[in-house]
Amino acid sequence: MSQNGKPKIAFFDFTCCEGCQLTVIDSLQTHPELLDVVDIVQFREAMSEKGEDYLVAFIEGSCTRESDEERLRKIREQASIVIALGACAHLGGINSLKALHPLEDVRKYVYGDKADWYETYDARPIDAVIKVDGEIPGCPIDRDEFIACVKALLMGKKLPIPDYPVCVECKLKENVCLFKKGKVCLGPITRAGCNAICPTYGASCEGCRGYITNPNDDSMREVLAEAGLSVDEITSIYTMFTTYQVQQKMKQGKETV
Amino acid sequence: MIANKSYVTLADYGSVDNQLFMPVPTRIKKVVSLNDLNKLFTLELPGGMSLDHRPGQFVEVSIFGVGEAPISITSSPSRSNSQFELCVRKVGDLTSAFHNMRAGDIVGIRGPFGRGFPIEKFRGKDILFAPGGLGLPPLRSLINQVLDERAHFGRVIILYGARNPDELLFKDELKEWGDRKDVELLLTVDKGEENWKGHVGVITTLFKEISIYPRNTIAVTVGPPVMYRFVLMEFLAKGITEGNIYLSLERRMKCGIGKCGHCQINNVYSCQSGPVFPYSEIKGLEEAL
Amino acid sequence: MSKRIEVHHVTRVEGHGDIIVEIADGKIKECRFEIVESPRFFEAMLRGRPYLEASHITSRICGICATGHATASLRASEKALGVQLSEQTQLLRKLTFHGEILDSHILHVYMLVAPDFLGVGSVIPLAKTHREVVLRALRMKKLAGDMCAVVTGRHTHPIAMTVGGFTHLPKISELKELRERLVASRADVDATVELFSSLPWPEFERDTEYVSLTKPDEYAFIDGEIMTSDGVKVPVESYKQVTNEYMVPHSTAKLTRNKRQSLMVGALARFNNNYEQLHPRAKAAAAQLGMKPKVTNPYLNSGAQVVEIAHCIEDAILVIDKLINVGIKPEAPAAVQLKNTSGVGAAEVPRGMLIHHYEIGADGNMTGANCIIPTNQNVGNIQADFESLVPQIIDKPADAIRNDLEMLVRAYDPCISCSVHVLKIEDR
Amino acid sequence: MSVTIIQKQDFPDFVNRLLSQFRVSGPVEEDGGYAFRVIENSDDLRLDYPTTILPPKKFLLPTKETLFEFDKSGNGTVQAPVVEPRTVVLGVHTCDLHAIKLLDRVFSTGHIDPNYTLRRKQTLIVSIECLTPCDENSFCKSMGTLSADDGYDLHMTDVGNFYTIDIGTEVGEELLQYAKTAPATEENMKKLNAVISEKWPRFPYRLDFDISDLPSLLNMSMKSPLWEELGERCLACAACTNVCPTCFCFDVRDEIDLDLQHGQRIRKWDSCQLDEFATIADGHNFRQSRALRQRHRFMRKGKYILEAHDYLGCVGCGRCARACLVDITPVGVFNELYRQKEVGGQS
Ligand SMILES: Cc1cc2nc3c(=O)[nH]c(=O)nc-3n(C[C@H](O)[C@H](O)[C@H](O)COP(=O)(O)OP(=O)(O)OC[C@H]3O[C@@H](n4cnc5c(N)ncnc54)[C@H](O)[C@@H]3O)c2cc1C
Ligand code: SF4
Ligand code: SF4
Ligand code: SF4
Repeated sequence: MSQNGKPKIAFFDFTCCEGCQLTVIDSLQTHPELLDVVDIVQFREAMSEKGEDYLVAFIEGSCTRESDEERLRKIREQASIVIALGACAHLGGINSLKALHPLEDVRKYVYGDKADWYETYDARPIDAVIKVDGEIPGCPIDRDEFIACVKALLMGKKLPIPDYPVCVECKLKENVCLFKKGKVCLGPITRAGCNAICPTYGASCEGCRGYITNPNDDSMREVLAEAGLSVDEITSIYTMFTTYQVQQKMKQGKETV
Repeated sequence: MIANKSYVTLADYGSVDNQLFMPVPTRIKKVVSLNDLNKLFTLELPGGMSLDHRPGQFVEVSIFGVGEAPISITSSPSRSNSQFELCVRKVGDLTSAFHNMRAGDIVGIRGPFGRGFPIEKFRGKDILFAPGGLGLPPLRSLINQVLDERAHFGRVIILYGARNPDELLFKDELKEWGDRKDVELLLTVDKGEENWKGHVGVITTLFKEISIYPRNTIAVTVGPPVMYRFVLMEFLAKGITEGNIYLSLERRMKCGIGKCGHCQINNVYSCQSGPVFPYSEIKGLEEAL
Repeated sequence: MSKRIEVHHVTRVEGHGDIIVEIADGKIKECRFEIVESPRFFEAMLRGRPYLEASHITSRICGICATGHATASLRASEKALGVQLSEQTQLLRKLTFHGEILDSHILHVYMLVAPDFLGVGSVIPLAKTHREVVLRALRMKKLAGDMCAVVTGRHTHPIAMTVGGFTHLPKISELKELRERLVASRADVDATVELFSSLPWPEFERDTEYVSLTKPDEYAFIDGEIMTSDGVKVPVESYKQVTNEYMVPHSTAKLTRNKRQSLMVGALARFNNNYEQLHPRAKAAAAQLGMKPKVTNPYLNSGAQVVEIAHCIEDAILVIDKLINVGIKPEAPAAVQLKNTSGVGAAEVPRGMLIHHYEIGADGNMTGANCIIPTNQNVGNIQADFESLVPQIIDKPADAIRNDLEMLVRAYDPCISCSVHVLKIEDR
Repeated sequence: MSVTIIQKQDFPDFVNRLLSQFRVSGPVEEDGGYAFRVIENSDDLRLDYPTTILPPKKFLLPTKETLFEFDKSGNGTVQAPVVEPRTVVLGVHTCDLHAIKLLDRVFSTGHIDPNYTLRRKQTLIVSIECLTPCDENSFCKSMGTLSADDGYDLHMTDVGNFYTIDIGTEVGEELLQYAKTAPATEENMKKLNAVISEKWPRFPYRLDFDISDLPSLLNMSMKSPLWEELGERCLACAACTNVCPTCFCFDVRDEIDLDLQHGQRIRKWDSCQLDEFATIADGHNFRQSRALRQRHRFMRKGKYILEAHDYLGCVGCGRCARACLVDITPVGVFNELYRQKEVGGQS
């Protein structure tokens, strides 16, 4: 707590596009009063002041190199509550696509003979390195959901992240289902909370928010196959944001890709 | 009468109960911690309003901004009524927020809801109570009413089990009941502790310690879902008829008035028809136990 | 007299960069700007993915210029796949692009740059001392974001843009509402110009080679040819002639260079190269800011951004008028021809010229990719500015030097997370 | 009650005059589908629509609504919200009309639901006779909802150049003051009768048994192996219940402003197909498997709701069948249960 009684919060970024932090800034457009209820003590993207005493740490981005781990552990030590902000931190996200190729090959492709100048390993979600107390999913996060999460944190409640699929929100918006338009969609197994924004704008849900607790994976794959997708295409749609999870599952022998 | 494009409020329709979803602000008078997870709250309705509940009924407790949850009334109507007691176990958002409240704070109350125990049918009978764990608070209401009208009932037997000695609730009252000559109280814990000198074992192990006259016995149990099957078997084995066995079925609830669908057990809304049921009524329900 | 200035993770910029200057006995021993962002490897990740995913993947290069990356990405695929865009698609692309330029410039000048001048560490204290300024910035930014949202669903990681067109089209009523808000925002634009023309920009001049896209008929944002202030003009396909990307592992490495030791891209380069095509209201803004090409003070990159804010608001109104005039027609994305080919897409994103160069196999999967990011192109120029500026301010206290250098870096509005393949400048 | 007619050319004028007095909603086309929307202009209306994604139920039980507002400062006060203006819903199909009759019953049984009741009282329903099936998923004829005798304020039938209007209520009759009407002539009535009698054969029966046997069929089917099969296919996406005109389960939550003082208690649609629906705080889920949830859904449709409210819980609109990505449909399920019974496959 600050002297003024407002909880101190800090933002940190690792490997990511910083779009989620921008969304936080954007949330001020509709909720400028956010600044009246929390004390932001660190937010490198938007401010120079740095406070090392914070209660809640929002971490954006994946961990993609060993040298990030120490910094993460420091944050964990300081913060009472650590929240993964956005798909990169929550799932590994788009960064984990890298893991579909051998690491050496990836480095060589981009940096040629200078490949070993750059430290990197397969991207992983934050909770693969330190304990995380909550996750705000999405690529990027949803503005309103972020505000709702801040309120929940202020009240000591669980983060209000739904555990039902995107289809629920999509139906309530009365979108014509993409499958009826000859497209495909991961909405039936993806965790809602984005207000089905992708299907609403005519594009397939790509699963950026991760999956619901009990997705019917087999049935989903059959639906995709029936819609005309090849095995490779199904793999592709499943790996856009969740390569890390798919590979973890494979390691546990639960699934073949 | 076609009103113009004007806005209408509930007040324009006098006959509709527009208070149905609106909780009554109710002050917390006293908070007592029973153990790590359970607290006993004494509440008082405003303006001397009385709750008029039956044992076995519940209220919906609101904490604004957190939500609403069903909580059984643990005090007995035979004691004070504008004041009543709730025993709350801290398990989630609302119950945690409740635990953070102090005497003087306000919560919202709707209810009482549900059917409660048909105590008039119990008069003249022996009563066998078998609460498990957090099943005691809802049953305490009935037990105390029975004790308050002790002369109208036959034997009163209480078999109470909890996971460990710390989880036995209302220890003072247990002692009081245990000291009474007209109450047969048997306690057990699944796992003992150093200082525990009593019975160890699940609640069903207590049944062999008692003998009853089944035709004149009402059996009542409240506890976690897993317990019911076994306790029921004991009741039936003792020869108690299905219509004389009562239990309370906890379900998720969102309205308390038989609409939201969450508490439905097959075709029965447990918030309306229950949560207290005679076993004879639910034994045909696939989803009940 | 010795000083060492080290700024780790320069704040109020996108991504991670460090400044290191060491002065011993009045001489510069060390002076460098280095990028410490963890490398992203997007180009490698694109390989094997269906071409339709490319714009969704590459928008994740950068949260601020997501729409810019998506646009350059789509143009690369479209050129490779022989796609002809309808006029409606081009207009809608332009509209959402303007939204992004606005969003990014407003964020930059108000929230990242202005605090330097108003003597505070961030926009947060400003919200107390200059509430009206902050609310204006938020209001303008919301309008910019909504411009993107109406067309593509959201600004960060646009949804409805796809190869050949759109998967969702805005309603005329939505465009009309936007138009009204744009017209109303002129007052905010005027106030912005006024605010920034009153700021004391640091004095520092260094001429360099200004590089941007250019088009005969309009102030270029999407497509066009590459031109430089040193008289080069080449088609975008020949981008390598100008960008000359390479890696040299010593402290003054240059990242891109053409005629000179470094080059500059971004709002100031566009302003210098394409000034004539600015909307009259933008030119008026420039006059008020005291800017006329060729401007060689890099701090005034922020000034050029203010000029572009005025331009984009006006041009967006014109674009909307055209769309309303002909009406929005339902239209499926244009057809593609799959063959083994490559294509180069180019756009002027907020921070400068962006190139996506793709190879797409006959099966529709990506086989290769190269992305040239504006910030990469500018890093060499920032370094060159450092080398020229530090001797001029060498007598100032370390704090003041640090402040000047940080402000200089910030003026470039570097977007370091964009740096898909970071060029690390470091002594090894 | 006598029948009135409105010439089609006069209909837009009627709508536009209604628009000046009421909030008016009706079916409009959107992105190749149809939805009931509040309209601004009679041109938006598509009374010849096949079916909408969500039923008109949403005007009576909104997908999300405020039950009351609270203010925690001071002693804490609660205030019932102001509800929306009077609304005319145009073009309601008779299946949806039957569904509304059921909802009326549900929300007025036992505790009368104030919000539903208030909205219902403010809503005027102008239904329309269906002359061709919406598509191959409709099975209204099997469910007995292909026509309706009541439940509407006005009921229209498209008879070529004109609509005939049946007046259902006094309020409905008053609505007609905004329309240019004429009493139906004998000629008009003849045409109407012809249209109605021609329509019936166009609708197929799609259930293999009589609908009155459905409850007993379901009664015998609690342990059918079909439920497990459905559970394997079902995605638990809740599309089926979200589009259903007779589903009415809801969730109640609090929303609060950032000041943590003011907020609303809201209710929003919920679905028995979702994991959380019957899960309590300790994680115990009373309907853990998708199979049990599908069984619950169909039991409600064909049995539980009937037992509680005297109306079937399915009106044969076919929306759930259209929405389902794994082809779980009431017709398919009910016919399969019937087949299993016929071959004696019941335990
Ligand atoms: C008839 C009845 C009587 C009860 N009596 C008591 C009692 O005397 N003391 C006590 O501590 N608890 C009692 N419970 C359980 C209590 O309602 C839940 O523990 C409480 O709802 C959990 O809410 P939460 O917000 O803390 O947890 P969360 O997990 O955050 O719950 C979120 C919401 O889910 C619903 N929910 C979750 N669990 C339950 C549940 N078990 N029953 C119904 N709804 C649930 C509620 O609507 C709650 O608001 C009773 C439940 C029922 C049905
Ligand atoms: S478009 Fe996607 S999210 Fe929407 S209903 Fe269809 S499958 Fe579900
Ligand atoms: S629809 Fe899917 S991909 Fe789009 S934002 Fe939602 S979860 Fe992410
Ligand atoms: S169950 Fe299906 S067919 Fe029946 S009323 Fe509901 S949506 Fe319509």
